[in-house]
Amino acid sequence: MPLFDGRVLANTEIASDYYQMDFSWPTDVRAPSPGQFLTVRVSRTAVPLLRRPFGISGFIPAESHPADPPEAIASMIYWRRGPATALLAGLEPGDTLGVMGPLGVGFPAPEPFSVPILIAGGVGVGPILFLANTLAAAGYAPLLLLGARTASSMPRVNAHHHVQVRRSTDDGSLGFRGTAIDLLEQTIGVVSGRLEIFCCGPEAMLRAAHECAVRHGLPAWVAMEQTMGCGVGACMACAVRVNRPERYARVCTEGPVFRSTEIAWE
Amino acid sequence: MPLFDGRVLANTEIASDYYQMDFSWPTDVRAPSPGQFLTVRVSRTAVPLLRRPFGISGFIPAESHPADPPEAIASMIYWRRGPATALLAGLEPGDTLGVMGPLGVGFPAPEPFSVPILIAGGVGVGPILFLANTLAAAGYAPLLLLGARTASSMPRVNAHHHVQVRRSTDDGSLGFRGTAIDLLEQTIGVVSGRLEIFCCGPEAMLRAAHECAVRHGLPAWVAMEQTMGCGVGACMACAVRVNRPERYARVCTEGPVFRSTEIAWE
Amino acid sequence: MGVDLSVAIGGRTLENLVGVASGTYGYGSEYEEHLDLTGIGALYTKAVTMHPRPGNDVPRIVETPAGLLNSIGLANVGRERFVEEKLPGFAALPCAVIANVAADFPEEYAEVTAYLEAHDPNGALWGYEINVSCPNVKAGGVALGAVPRQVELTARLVREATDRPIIVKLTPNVTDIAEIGRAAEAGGADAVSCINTVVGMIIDVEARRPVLPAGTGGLSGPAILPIGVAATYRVSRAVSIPVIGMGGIMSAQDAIQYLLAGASAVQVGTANFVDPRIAPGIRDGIVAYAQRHNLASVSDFHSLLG
Amino acid sequence: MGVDLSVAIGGRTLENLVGVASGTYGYGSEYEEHLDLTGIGALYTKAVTMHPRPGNDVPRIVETPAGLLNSIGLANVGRERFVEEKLPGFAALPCAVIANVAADFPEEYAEVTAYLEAHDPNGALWGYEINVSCPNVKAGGVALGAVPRQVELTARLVREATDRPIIVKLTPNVTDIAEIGRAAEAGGADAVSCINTVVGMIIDVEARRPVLPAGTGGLSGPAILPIGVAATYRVSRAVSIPVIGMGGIMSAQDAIQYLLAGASAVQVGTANFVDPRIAPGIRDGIVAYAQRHNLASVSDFHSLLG
Ligand SMILES: Cc1cc2nc3c(=O)[nH]c(=O)nc-3n(C[C@H](O)[C@H](O)[C@H](O)COP(=O)(O)OP(=O)(O)OC[C@H]3O[C@@H](n4cnc5c(N)ncnc54)[C@H](O)[C@@H]3O)c2cc1C
Ligand SMILES: Cc1cc2nc3c(=O)[nH]c(=O)nc-3n(C[C@H](O)[C@H](O)[C@H](O)COP(=O)(O)OP(=O)(O)OC[C@H]3O[C@@H](n4cnc5c(N)ncnc54)[C@H](O)[C@@H]3O)c2cc1C
Ligand SMILES: Cc1cc2nc3c(=O)[nH]c(=O)nc-3n(C[C@H](O)[C@H](O)[C@H](O)COP(=O)(O)O)c2cc1C
Ligand SMILES: Cc1cc2nc3c(=O)[nH]c(=O)nc-3n(C[C@H](O)[C@H](O)[C@H](O)COP(=O)(O)O)c2cc1C
Ligand code: FES
Ligand code: FES
Repeated sequence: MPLFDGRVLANTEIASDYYQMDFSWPTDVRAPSPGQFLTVRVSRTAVPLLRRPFGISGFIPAESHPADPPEAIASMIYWRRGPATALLAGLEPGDTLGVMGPLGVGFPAPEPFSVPILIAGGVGVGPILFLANTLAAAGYAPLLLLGARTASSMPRVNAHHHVQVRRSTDDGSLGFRGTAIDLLEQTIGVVSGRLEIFCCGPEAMLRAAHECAVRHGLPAWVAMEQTMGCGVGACMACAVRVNRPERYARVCTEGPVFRSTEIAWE
Repeated sequence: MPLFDGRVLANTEIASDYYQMDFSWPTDVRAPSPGQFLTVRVSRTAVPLLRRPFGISGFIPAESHPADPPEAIASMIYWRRGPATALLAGLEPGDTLGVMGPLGVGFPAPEPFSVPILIAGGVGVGPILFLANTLAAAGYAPLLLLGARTASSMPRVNAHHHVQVRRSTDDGSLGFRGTAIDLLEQTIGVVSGRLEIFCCGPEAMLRAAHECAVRHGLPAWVAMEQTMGCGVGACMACAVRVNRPERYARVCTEGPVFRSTEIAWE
Repeated sequence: MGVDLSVAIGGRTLENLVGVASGTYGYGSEYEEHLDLTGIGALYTKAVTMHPRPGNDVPRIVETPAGLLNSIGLANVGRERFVEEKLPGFAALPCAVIANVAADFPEEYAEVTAYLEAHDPNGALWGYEINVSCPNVKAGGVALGAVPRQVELTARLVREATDRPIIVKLTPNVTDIAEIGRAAEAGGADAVSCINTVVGMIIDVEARRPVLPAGTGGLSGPAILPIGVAATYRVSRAVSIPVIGMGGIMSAQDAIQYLLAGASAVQVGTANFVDPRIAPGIRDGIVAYAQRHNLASVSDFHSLLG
Repeated sequence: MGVDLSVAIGGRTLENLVGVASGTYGYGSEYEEHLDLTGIGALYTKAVTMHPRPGNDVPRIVETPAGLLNSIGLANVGRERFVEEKLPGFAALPCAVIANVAADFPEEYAEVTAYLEAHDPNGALWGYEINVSCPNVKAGGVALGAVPRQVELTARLVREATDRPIIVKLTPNVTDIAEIGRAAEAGGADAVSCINTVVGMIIDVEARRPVLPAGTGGLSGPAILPIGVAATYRVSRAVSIPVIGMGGIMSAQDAIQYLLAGASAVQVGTANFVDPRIAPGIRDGIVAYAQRHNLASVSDFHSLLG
């Protein structure tokens, strides 16, 4: 039963116009894996009408924290950019969040003994953070590259202590000066081991990550975005061009995570 | 300039599903008179779309209370019945209320030395209360008849000490058992003097008040209601049938208050 | 950068392309009492008809999801009282006034127009908007505005009655609105405006009858924005006279959609009920956008859609 | 009081008049993974076409005020893979499955239908919904569904291909939808459904091009509720076969408006995206209303409009 009412537990601004929302997740709903998403019903009126998709940025199983009755805690990180996310930003602890999820196919596990390099920009930070923390807990030593325009738009995130975080800003006001992809190039140059790339962010970043991976002969996984209607594969709205005879795949069902070489980059 | 942003000062439930909202009223906006109304923009989204009209239930001029900078306080009493009034009920002190008003033609002053009998039912209580308090302050000794279905739906109102309040409930759970019109009939029988009737409430009550007035040869004034578009006479939406060659008058401009004999009761 | 928001129609110029739509701003005087009309480019009056019309039974409007359904029934004082009571006030208004004319058949449109011409020696009226799109008006069962020949004939007859600009207002309740636009152009219209309201119905499920006693009504407001933009786009590609777009405009962004779709001017209707000061703000928003995108005049908006 | 929400169409019966609309519920399996489909009367499948269609460029949908504009482009696997991949799953569904058929010309509709007939020996399909209202499909420049003769011909050819119920789905983008409904009836349709989406366009003012690469799209959702109710009312008065109403249904109240307007069944489309469990709740709401108003079956709803 993937439709449930979550209870907002916290809703905190973690960068300028970026928020993290923590909410309860019933024990009878399957635990999400990194890269999966959920859709949220933001309004009871017809405006905004559609549910909105968000990646999952963290998950604490019921066993890992005290609660009576037991429940898990899920999180998402969202950018306040339009009507739906403005409504989300107005929610307070105790408010109800209509959730459908977990949906879609998440990130695959990296090859054993490989070094996962995770790159996030913009709204991609949530899924990538969840992946980083999950991999760290599983014994990997992921590198997490976070890109932002400027220091104030760099989200404050809680990363597992085995995650090595590096930050880049376009204006150099925090960390590396340049894009996250510049940082990726630099990182690939200095890190040794079998590298595997995982990226979530704006499409231009995904494409650049893909091209970088191809240049270096590395496998890369990208989490795609597309406007969604149903979120479950029924409406064919969330198409993404792929290198297959059918020409399109559905982000909500075949994705959102794809091997970067599967995507027919424009 | 009749368009302004009021500041909500209080928003109190005064009977089951009835609320009184007090809000600031700028000093450069004309003071309202009883029977006039205002329209409120309840939402910034397209749902609900239209402004909603409400009668004014009270007004404290800036001179009569301390405020810095000086401002008046207006009130309205509303029934929480649909989307717009539900949103209003959710407002809190400090929130902004988009107001256009005062609009329309209010109640005329009763003849000197007459005894005004004021009857209100349902959402009519606001304008009638404002009239009662205004008349009392002007030296009249108005009788205020308040009708409700049952005790819990009888709004708690602050009437001037020169207002004589009598209450009726359909089920007799508070005051007189019967409708406000039954109470009116009874009152007309026992009160002496030159009576003048002022009524605001559901259309059936207005018609009954009119008929009662005709039976007793008394003048009566009724405040009509009609779904409104513009509120200022431009759209011709708020028509009410009148005994004139044009057949219709506009509630927002020629009314809302009409002499009861002007109305072409169906 | 200076932005020129003027638009030329039939040899005259509107200095500001943002107008307020017929039926939503009365005759100006209603709002004027409350508000300054400066900043409004043109006031399209409530429809004027041959004879006074009392209008339809009540209620005449009902809210729908993001929309407004109305059946006012062309309530108006008729051409004679229009000339006596309304016309004298127009000269004092700070905006162009365009008379919206409604009638039951082509000749009657021309007759009402001729009457207004004859009684407006000082030119208080900037021009005429010919409302062939009223759903109540039928030509052999089908709305007059849905029959190209009737629309062309109407435009032609009105053209004979006046030299001032004629704008034919199109209904969206047709299979091919572009064809109707072409008919108006062929008849001699100087511009077309679109869209009038979309036929709709809302039923009171407790009373078990339509909310509007007339049964159906005309849908306006944000709900129809995409319908109006599509119609404007289609008509703009079909005619070479200016197109005036409307339907659901609530913001400068909405108005800009119409301009990009090919409109040379816009009208704001239902939004006036929500905020009567909205039209000047929309004009300002269009100017700011034009500056940001380096568009000097309205024709620069049109090159964008190809 | 017992309430009978069944509806008879072409000699068969749907036990529950609330269905889920074509294109919004896939082939059932998508939602089924997540939800119990019990409580849904009929699943109208995504359109099936002669050949697979990849669909249009992205984005394919955009939200509008209280509405959804889509241009999916009939993305589907085509009749052959439909029969191989989708059909086998239908028998396990707890609801009737009605195949929505789309094509480019009348004969092709019949051909797709005949193919499905031939490959469904066990009767997994309850019947067919013939989507003559797809705006992409043209008959000499005008949408096929806008031409009465074409609609009648299509119904007639499909009628020859199957004995199962045929429902012809009407487009609202016409001058006179009642006329199209009569044409479908004349051609042998067992029912008509209305409405398909309304033509609309939304422009990205920053990018200065339509949001949907196809330019226009089809508007659905609450915004079109009054348009759908009006169309249903008109068609119901024009034909004597059952009418299936849809457009913007988000609640039992909305569905009841359609039934009062003359519909014998309803479909829920866009609302499924907002709440995939909504259809059974709507059915329950109709039952509660019928009990409250003493209506024993759907025909009792119809007497109310006169
Ligand atoms: C698989 C997936 C995962 C996502 N994860 C996140 C996340 O973790 N954090 C985050 O902030 N955002 C995420 N997004 C994007 C998020 O859905 C949009 O930011 C949100 O819908 C914006 O809604 P709005 O009303 O605030 O803004 P709007 O002004 O309505 O939209 C702004 C932009 O958001 C996108 N959008 C709008 N509606 C939809 C829709 N129904 N489906 C998809 N995109 C839409 C469009 O690109 C639009 O241009 C994700 C999107 C997808 C598809
Ligand atoms: C002159 C006048 C004075 C009024 N004074 C008061 C008052 O003092 N207190 C009070 O509670 N109510 C008053 N009303 C009624 C008030 O406007 C409605 O209760 C309110 O609009 C309901 O909105 P809603 O969205 O909550 O309910 P909805 O479900 O939208 O509407 C419920 C009913 O309210 C009426 N209504 C809806 N929209 C409008 C509109 N645009 N204009 C007028 N009526 C509408 C209709 O009859 C509708 O059936 C007055 C109405 C008028 C015309
Ligand atoms: C209450 C009301 C009355 C209207 N009266 C007229 C009219 O008399 N003549 C006319 O051509 N259009 C009339 N219209 C249509 C509007 O001018 C406009 O075409 C339509 O409302 C779409 O624009 P909008 O969505 O901005 O309101 C009326 C619209 C409304 C809402
Ligand atoms: C995303 C989407 C896809 C659709 N695909 C089809 C289709 O393939 N065939 C069809 O006949 N109608 C299709 N429709 C139209 C719906 O079946 C329905 O007629 C329309 O959406 C109006 O109903 P609604 O407002 O409840 O959504 C589609 C609608 C949407 C929103
Ligand atoms: S959102 Fe409907 S198929 Fe993906
Ligand atoms: S509400 Fe527009 S004329 Fe009264």
